[in-house]
Amino acid sequence: MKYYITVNGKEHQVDVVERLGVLDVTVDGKTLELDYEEVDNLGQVAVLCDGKSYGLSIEGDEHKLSATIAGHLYAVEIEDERERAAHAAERAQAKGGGLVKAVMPGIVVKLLVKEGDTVVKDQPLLILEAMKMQNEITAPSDGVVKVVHVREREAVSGGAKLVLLATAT
Amino acid sequence: MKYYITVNGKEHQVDVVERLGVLDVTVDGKTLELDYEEVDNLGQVAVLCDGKSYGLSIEGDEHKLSATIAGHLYAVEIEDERERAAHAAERAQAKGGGLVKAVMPGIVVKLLVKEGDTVVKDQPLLILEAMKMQNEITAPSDGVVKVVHVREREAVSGGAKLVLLATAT
Amino acid sequence: MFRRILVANRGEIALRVIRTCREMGIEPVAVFSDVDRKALHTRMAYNAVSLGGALPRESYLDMDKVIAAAKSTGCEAIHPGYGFLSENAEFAERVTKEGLVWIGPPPAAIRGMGDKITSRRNMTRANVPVVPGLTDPVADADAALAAAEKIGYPIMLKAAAGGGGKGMRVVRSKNDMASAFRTASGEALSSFRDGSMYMERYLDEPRHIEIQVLFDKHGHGVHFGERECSIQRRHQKLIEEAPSVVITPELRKKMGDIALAAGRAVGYENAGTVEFLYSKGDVYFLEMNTRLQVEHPVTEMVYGVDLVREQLRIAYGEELGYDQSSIQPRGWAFEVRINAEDPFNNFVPSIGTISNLRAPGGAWVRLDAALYRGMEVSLNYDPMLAKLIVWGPDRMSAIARMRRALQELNVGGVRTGAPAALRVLEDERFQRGEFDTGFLGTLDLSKPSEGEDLIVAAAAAIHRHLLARRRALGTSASSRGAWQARSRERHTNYPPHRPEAARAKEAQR
Amino acid sequence: MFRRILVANRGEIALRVIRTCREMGIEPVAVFSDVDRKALHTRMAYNAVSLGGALPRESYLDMDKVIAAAKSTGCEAIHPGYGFLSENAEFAERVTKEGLVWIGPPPAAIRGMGDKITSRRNMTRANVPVVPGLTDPVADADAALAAAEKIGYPIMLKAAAGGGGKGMRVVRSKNDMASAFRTASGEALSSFRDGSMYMERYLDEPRHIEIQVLFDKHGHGVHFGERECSIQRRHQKLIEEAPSVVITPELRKKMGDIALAAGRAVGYENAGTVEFLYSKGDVYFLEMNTRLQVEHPVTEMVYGVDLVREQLRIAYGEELGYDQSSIQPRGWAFEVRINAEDPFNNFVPSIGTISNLRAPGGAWVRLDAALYRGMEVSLNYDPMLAKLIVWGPDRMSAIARMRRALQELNVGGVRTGAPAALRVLEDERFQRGEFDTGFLGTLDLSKPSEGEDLIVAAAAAIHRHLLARRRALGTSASSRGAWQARSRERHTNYPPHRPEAARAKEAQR
Repeated sequence: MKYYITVNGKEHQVDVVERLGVLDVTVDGKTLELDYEEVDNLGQVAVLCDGKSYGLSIEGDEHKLSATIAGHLYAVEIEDERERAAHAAERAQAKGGGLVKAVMPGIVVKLLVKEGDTVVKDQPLLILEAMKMQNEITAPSDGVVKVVHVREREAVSGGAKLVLLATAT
Repeated sequence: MKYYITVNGKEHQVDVVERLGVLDVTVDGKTLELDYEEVDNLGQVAVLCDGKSYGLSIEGDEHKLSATIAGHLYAVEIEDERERAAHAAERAQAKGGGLVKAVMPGIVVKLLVKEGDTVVKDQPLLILEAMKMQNEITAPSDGVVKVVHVREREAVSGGAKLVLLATAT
Repeated sequence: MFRRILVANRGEIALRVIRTCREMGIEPVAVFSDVDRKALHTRMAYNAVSLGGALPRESYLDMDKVIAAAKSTGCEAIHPGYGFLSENAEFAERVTKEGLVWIGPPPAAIRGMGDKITSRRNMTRANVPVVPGLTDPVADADAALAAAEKIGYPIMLKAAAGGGGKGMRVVRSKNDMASAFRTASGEALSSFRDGSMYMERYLDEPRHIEIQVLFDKHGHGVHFGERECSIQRRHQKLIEEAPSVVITPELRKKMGDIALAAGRAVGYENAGTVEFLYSKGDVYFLEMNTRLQVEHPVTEMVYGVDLVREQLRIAYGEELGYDQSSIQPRGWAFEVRINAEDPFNNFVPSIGTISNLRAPGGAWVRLDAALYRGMEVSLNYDPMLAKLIVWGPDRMSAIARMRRALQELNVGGVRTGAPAALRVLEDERFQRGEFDTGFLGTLDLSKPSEGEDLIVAAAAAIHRHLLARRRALGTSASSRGAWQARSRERHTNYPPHRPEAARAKEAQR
Repeated sequence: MFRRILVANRGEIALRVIRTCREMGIEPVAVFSDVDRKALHTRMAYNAVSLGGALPRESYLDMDKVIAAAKSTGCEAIHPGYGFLSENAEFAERVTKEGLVWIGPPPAAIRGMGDKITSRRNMTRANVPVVPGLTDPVADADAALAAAEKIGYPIMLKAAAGGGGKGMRVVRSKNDMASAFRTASGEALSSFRDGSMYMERYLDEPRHIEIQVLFDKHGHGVHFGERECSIQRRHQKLIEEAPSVVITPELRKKMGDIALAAGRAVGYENAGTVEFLYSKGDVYFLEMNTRLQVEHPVTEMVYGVDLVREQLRIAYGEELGYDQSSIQPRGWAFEVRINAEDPFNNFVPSIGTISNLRAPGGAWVRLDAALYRGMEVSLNYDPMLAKLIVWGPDRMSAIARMRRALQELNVGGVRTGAPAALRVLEDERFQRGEFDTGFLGTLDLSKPSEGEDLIVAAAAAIHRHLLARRRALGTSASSRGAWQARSRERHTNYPPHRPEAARAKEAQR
């Protein structure tokens, strides 16, 4: 199986082939000699590779996870070929504008833009309060406000859609 | 449901009745006002009762478990009415003699008795080696060796039958 | 000594107080909101009383409920921890009026230091040096703009009634003032119901240094030297240490004397902390925190003193029983706050269920936490999950120990700021002691770690592969946890540790 | 300093050495048997090398494999921990011959202290006081009976090549000699391949007290005072402390001088421990352990010294750099060994899978362990799972802290001796310091704890009830974890913390 794995923003291609109960693992064309052992069913993994030992903690699901090695955190996204194709199509569609999502759960304290407004990059769109801190959510790029998905005083969950921007024309 | 619960050798009778999602619990005839909350699926339990808080750790199965409160260990055996009747019958059968079981896994280093031998209470029956310590296993009462279940150099698991004694006649 | 006390708090500080109570033979009674029914502080207390509610104002901030809990369980005193009602003079008064002992300073002392403006006035009167700025708060952005011209940029905006980094902003030019005032004042309004802001000059290369003091009820006061808390994100402390590299014995004595004078000026009793801004050799009074600080453990490690024990002794009326000359520091201590937050995404809060825990161990490593597997981390409460504290005979060995301990720690289920702390501790400027309160902002935390990317990529692929495989095969395959990529046995000269027979059997599964 | 070393051990001591290595910037390489592939010491090391096998002799005791592992990974030195090959002079010699550094005493010093008879001869020559008894071992029960008449009962039988309590018996009269000799000699034969027994007088009210020494390669030697290890079951230590209540400063100095003389008599280098029997004010040399002791942490806590760091520095050739006058104790420390054993059933071993773990936390609590959830505790290795260590400013506060820490500890899945340790710490005679090596045997551990029986009975019934209910309803009901017995809301004056709506909904489930 071929996977496209993005680690801290950098993409790697990994092939995993199971043969006689042993896994062949190739990362970016290089075969790794790797001993992968699950310690428990909670994400603790013991890995031996190339003269080093790694105690990994893996948290997440099959698409997105974080791996911690000795306190250092690696953010990982995983796609197989089918998912990669689907995501590429999505990305093409959204090109130029973009959907602004809530990076954390919170309450929309104030909306600073309305539909139809023209905004410039880094312009505040709304204020989101979380953990008693108020955070200005800013425009990722120049554009036009196409949809405002939230209202003032509305509680939103992490990842919720806030504002859809279209490319400025 | 009625349970017979032996805590550190002392038996208590406990009735548990579920009514409208609330449990009525009576111990030895006294109704306890008790808030029982499972913290995880690994045996951590938070109990509030009669003006005190208890952080319990429960390990074991439905018949035999240990409960730890603030470092103190309580050995518990649980029987419902059906099991109690069955066990009573077993105990009646074995009366007077008895089955000597391995209290721990180990290796039988030496047999000191053979079938037909008459033994007195505390007489060594065999030597069991575990964790590199040699332990003399002694007769729980006077009696006659009816069956020797093991051979020298045999590895036995914890709870394995070692010697069956019959009442001396 | 008290026979039974109420601990009017939750989380690690509740457990911290409970632990000292247990060691002193005092029966600690916990309180809990509905969401905290299973929390460790309820399970490790002698008794635990439900306050109902989920939000702080329905539970831990509800004075009536807390006092009722203390009285109904026969408590003699209330320890407030930090946060919640700990600096509430009205609550302290009510506790006393109900015939209970308040384990903290007298209400008048809390008020005297209660908001930054009152304390600034009191301190100016007591000849304690303060940061240049306004004594009176401003209510809107226009007034702020006008005042800023007099004080001079950069300006620090601070909520008049604030604390904990909420309602604070640095304003570097007048163009930023309106936006900064709006968000800071909004935070202050929502957190403290008071949107007025205090303005002062933002000093160059500022370092946050504070002095721990203790006053008994018999007129004795001592200080336990300084803590440095300059490593902050969003004006909240991340790493604290004791002592500080910039504090000489002479300056320590000077700051200690100022701190004791500050406390005496308001009739202080019990434990307190006087915060200073240090800039290029000069120190300025910032505020006094009239409670136990989050970072008190670094002082405990260096001075060998249990500050909660001292609080209880003082509140009970005991004399300190020692003087300043007997208080000597030994070695160096660090604390890292383990918050549920994403250090690679501007420290936004992270929520989830604690799915896995690996506590660091070994010598001179202390974990103050109330974490347990299965715990829900929500937005209801402060995101601080734990404090990791280490001691070492000198600063570099303490840094090395903290790095080792952070590497052992694993809190699965939420993101924590621990990787950011690790980056700080690895930085040579930090190791040399060259940093100020802006240090964390100068680190590029988004820069990926190096070297282990390929291992992570491979492990992630195998992880996904096994998940998919298990799903396909059902639970029967779930016990299969070991996978070996080919040729591993070539690493060593003796036979592979997995015999051929076992390997063949695996292939059949 | 070394760049990379091999840690030729497993369990908590391997992790202990790994931790210090990481703090010193040394790359620690672990070794592991097949059953230890997932052990924490392999995961926290820089590299980990398979030794194959499950039994000690197939893995950690196999000199060829251990040396090959060190050489194949580019290690410069080997730290043996305790047990396994740590006191094997032949191994130490081979390590040196292979061009590696042995982190321990020279082979000649190991041999000079290696068996009790040789060391006794050496010590008698050096005018070190020894316990009355035979210098030569006896081979059978008849010889033992004859010799006992000369020495006088009670007699202590000890394996000539022994250690760790194996092959030891107290014989109180000649009627018991044959049986005691048979089992003790059998143990010795199986453990050390030498069944010969050493006999000495068993002294009255004996206390086990030992002195920690360090010698560098430049002729300097110091001692770090005493540890008392009198709380033992089956001749194995359960609780250790430093300092000891019976040791005066004068006696400490005297014992320290004897210990240093003992070490010098065999040309000692690195860390070692000289064990004494204390009886009514007199002390007698017992043996010297030519390695790090299990209980070394209590010394570390009281003296603020990392003994493993000192071992590495000495082995690398560094000078100690300090002298006896700079070594001063501070406060009191205790260690409790957490063994997988059943204290209520004569401490027989307990095996199982670690299903749950709750590590104690807070100030001055140290856990040296290699435990993890999912770990299999088998009979292959020593039953010691962890060591819990606390420090306090005085003995009573350290006892209180240890009791608190033991109450927090939970090792689910196996039984441990912790409840027995708690009983000891609760005992007033122990608290007064009135105990000897027979103390644990005088406690009736089978006596049930009191007061909480009804709670346990009720909880057990509910536990079983819920298990049965879930089985009947299938997994859909498994998330139901809260049960309330009726009338609980009467406890407090404010509304019940579970609203009626939620309660009604529960009833429908």
